Amino acid sequence: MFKRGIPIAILSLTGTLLVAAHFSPMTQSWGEVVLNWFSVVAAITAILGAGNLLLVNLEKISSRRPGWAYSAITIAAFAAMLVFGFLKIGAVPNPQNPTVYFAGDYETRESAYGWMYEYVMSPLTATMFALLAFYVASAAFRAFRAKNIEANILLVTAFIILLARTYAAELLTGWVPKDSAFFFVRLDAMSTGVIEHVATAGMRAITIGIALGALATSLRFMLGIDKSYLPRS
Amino acid sequence: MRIRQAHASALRIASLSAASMCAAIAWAQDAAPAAVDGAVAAEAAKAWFDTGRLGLLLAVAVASACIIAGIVIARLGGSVRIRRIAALEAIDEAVGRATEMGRPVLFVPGIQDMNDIQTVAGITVLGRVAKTAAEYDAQLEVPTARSLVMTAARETVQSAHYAAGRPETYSEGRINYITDEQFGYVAYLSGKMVRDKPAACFYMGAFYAESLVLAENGNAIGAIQVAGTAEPSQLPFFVAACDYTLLGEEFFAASAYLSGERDQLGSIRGQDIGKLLVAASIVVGCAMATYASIALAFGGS
Amino acid sequence: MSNPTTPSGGAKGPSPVAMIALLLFLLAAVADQTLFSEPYFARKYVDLKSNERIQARHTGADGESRTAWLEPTDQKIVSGEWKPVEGVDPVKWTTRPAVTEKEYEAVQAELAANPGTAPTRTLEASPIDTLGVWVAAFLTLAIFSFLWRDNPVYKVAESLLVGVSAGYWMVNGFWTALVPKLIAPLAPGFTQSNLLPDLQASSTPGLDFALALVPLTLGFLLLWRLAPRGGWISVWPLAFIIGTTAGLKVISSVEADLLPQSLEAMKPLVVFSPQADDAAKLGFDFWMSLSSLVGVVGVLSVLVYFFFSVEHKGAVGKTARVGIWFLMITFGSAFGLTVMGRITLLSQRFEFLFTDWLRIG
Amino acid sequence: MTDQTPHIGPVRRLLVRLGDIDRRWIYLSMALAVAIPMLTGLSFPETPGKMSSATFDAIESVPAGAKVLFSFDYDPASEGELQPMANAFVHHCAARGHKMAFMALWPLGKQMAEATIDSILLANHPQYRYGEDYVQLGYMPGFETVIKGLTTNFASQYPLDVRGTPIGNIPLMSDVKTLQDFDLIVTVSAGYAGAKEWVQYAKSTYPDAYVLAAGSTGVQANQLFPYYPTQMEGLLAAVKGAAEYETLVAAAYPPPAHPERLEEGRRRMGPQFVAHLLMIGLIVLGNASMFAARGMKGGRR
Repeated sequence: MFKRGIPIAILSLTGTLLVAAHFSPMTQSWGEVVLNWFSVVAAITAILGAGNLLLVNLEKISSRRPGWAYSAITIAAFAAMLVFGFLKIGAVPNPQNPTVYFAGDYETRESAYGWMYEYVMSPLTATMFALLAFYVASAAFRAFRAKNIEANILLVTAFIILLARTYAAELLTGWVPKDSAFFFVRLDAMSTGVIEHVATAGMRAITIGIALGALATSLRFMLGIDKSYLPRS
Repeated sequence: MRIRQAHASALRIASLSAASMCAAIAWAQDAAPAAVDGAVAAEAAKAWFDTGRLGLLLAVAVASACIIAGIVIARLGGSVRIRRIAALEAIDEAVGRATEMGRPVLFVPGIQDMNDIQTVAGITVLGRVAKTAAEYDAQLEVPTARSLVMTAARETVQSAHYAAGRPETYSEGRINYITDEQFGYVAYLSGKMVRDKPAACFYMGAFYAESLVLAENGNAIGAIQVAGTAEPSQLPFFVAACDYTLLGEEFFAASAYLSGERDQLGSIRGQDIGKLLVAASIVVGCAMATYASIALAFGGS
Repeated sequence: MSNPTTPSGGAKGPSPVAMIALLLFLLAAVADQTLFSEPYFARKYVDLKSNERIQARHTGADGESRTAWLEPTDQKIVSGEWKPVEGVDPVKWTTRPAVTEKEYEAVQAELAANPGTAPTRTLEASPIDTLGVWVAAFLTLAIFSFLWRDNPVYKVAESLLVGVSAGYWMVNGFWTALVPKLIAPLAPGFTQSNLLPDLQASSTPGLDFALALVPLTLGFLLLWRLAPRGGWISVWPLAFIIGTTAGLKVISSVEADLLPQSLEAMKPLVVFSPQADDAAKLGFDFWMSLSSLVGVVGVLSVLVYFFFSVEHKGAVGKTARVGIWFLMITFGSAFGLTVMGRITLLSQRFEFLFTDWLRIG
Repeated sequence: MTDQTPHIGPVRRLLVRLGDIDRRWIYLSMALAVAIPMLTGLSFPETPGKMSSATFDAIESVPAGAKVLFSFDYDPASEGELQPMANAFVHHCAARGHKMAFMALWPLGKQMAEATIDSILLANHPQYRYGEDYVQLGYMPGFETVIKGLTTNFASQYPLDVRGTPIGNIPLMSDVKTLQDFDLIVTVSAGYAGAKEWVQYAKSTYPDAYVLAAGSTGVQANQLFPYYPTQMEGLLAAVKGAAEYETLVAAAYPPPAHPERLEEGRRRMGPQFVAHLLMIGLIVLGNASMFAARGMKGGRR
């Protein structure tokens, strides 16, 4: 009952309330309250995550498992961010209330937290993301093979888009007049045509399918049919 | 016989709902401008029902009715046969191969929280992967980007171990939260893949840019890769770089398919009824629009 | 030891060589800043801006007195409408927005041209920001080194990123959600005097308090997961989260995707549009008609591909095949567009290395 | 085995061997393809396309001095593509005298907004006053629930601005009760939550209340095309869209200071050109190598 009954009840009740809140102005404010709760619970999940992160890494350090020194770096970085952020070290005072220390803005570039963000976190995430340019190149070489008709279609489309989205389009087909009967030979016209008419049709059908899939999944949860998230009774 | 009956009733429901869908669409178009009108909205603030949204309510009701009809038909004993989904059949093969090679299995449930339906579907697929892994005694690792997903994954994997009759092999420590930050998580995963060399990698959930980082690293270490996502922008990369991919809606269907429960399989049928209905209304809509276009061109001149 | 079946390469802890290299690198950065007069590499400049606030009081016509912190040059103080409060010290602080090297040189040149005049802006090289650029450059290269192969420098960057980002999200969630939405209704007085001085008193403090207990309880149940026993209770908040999502999704999937996308797919298959030479005349528009036809065929065939209760055989199979072709075109175009984005990301990182760090761009 | 290999020409042999090339050579070629044009300053003129012009017109369509809500739904990882768009959007709106509120659905979006305010808004339009002409609301966790909340009660999601002032006390925001009090919404978006959610939860519910313009990464653009132009009046796709829009904005409203900050998008098109050619070359080479090797295998069998 506590393990399965109550969670299903909570789920169905919250879901139904939010559906009702969309149609009935009377219950609209209840919906707002639920959404507020949601953001609080979502913020508390960060504490759970941090707790688990600490447990795992401290265990690694204390048992001197291989690579424990890296765990120490993780913990030190984590602790530094918490100290900088919670204590608002170096934060600029709030202009309207300069005497209330914790009213200051901790994220400006004057604060320690802001420095960590600007020079540690931001370059690391952006570079991690930039690795994709390399992976995209190796995938192009390795995976995009014209094995069958389907793969050929994909490749030709990709070629058109790749060429049309740079100055190459102008160089290759720029000489075809825009208002001639053969305007569709122009790469930019082809690319727009493919994107706006063909790819959009495919995307539209995918979107409709996904909408139905999402609706069905939501209903399965609200009706208590899908219980995969629940523990064993 | 029974199957044919179910089909007939499904068709009846479909045609009935097609009619109401058309009505709903007409309503939605008529009613929408009224809802925006400031005065009307303010007046409606205390009402128990926002009449401006009646059309939407109807549409939601019809769409939900399709799904529920599918479930009801399944309960009444209608067929719940589903077409072959190759990527699903690959799960057992991939886990089996990892066991043979004595290497771990990696399951990545995407980078979104439990508030994304895809993550939820991914966790359902995890249930099946975990059960197979427990049966084969393969080592399954699930690093997550959200602590709630970790919570859900632990429950699911533990249940799977019970279901496989191997509760003693369940270890919570293999399912861990890493960080919420997308690329922090990816940096960790890339490193982990290169170091641990999992033989099978599953990517099931909401994926964004990391799809290709994972798929390329997985390929470099020679893992069997099975992916599933409803994020259309990432599908081309998974399709190209992984061995099997659940495309969009297939992914949602997969979670129901794997459960093997009649109710859930029925809901997939319900989705099909919904699609039939949508297709029917598109055909009707196109016919009407074409007629209107021709009438305007020839009647007008 | 760990699982013998997973030989993890280089799981020995950071190599001393890498650590020493890192140290030397940072030392070089500081040396560049302090020892060499001519900076060839990164040097960041900031504009020192001083701020001051004094507490002032204003007594209105109704005799009600209000205080506020204002700039000494504020019009309200200059006009005498607001009077500085006696015995309260002014508060001063400095902000340091970044400026480009060009701006710095322009100000220096101006100073050199007019010696003796007081500078309008105080621009100076900032050691802490210069160090920052070096750290950022080092970390950028550390991540790129993964392309060569997994190595201790990458592992350091990876561990750092995991720790910093986990801390970042936690601090962010605390100040943006927990303080205004949980702590404020639970302890309005404390929040008002210490955390959010501008918080307005609620008209229903009792109700707010009671309502805030719900997410607090759910959060507590969630954290129970960290306890050695009874972690299953965390499915209660989990059910709440999934319920919220499911409720929102039921509406949004129909309202935003299903209905409008189906409507958009309904197009006239024969399109007539005004003629170029005579706008009053309607003529058959070949391209528009083709576009509608392609659009409708595409949507319908892909929908058929997604039918699960029918095997892909016969007519259904053929239509599904056409659906796959449409899907492939969609994927091809997605691929092309994505490549574009990925390359931009790389250009941006290179711009940082070349321009901000090496100064060769 | 090698002694059974039929005689093959040197070109074909090379192609076959190319198939097993170390991926690091490919990585290096990509690095050079981006770095060399960047260092040599390769650049091309831009001709604005249909969508970029539509986006420009969408912002022009709102009367001067209107209220604009900017949502910065991206982080530094997507800065390369999106920052040029954000710069051009903010400069365009400021040149039209619009009042701007900045918010973020991504935690790091707040910093991105902060940087844009400093480097574009205040640097080019020093007459903008905080609280009267622009306001920074900061990040709010909750994804689409935030948008949904904004449509019913703005202050329920943003009771305070980043300086801790209740929004009721801010002149710019004092008469904003719901999202519908804004005339234009501009989202610069890298994924979830972002442009798609703004369509789903704001534009679909109140289609006539505001104009919606979005700047999107290339990846996400494919998902957004179906919404343009009915559910989204303006859409910029990838750095190409940014470069085109920049051209339009800079021509209509030349920035008084720092014109180089409105050239970032165009500057990035040079490396783009070379890298795209490299990509095509790689795909062709990869396929050539596959066909060369396939013939050989056939001979062995």
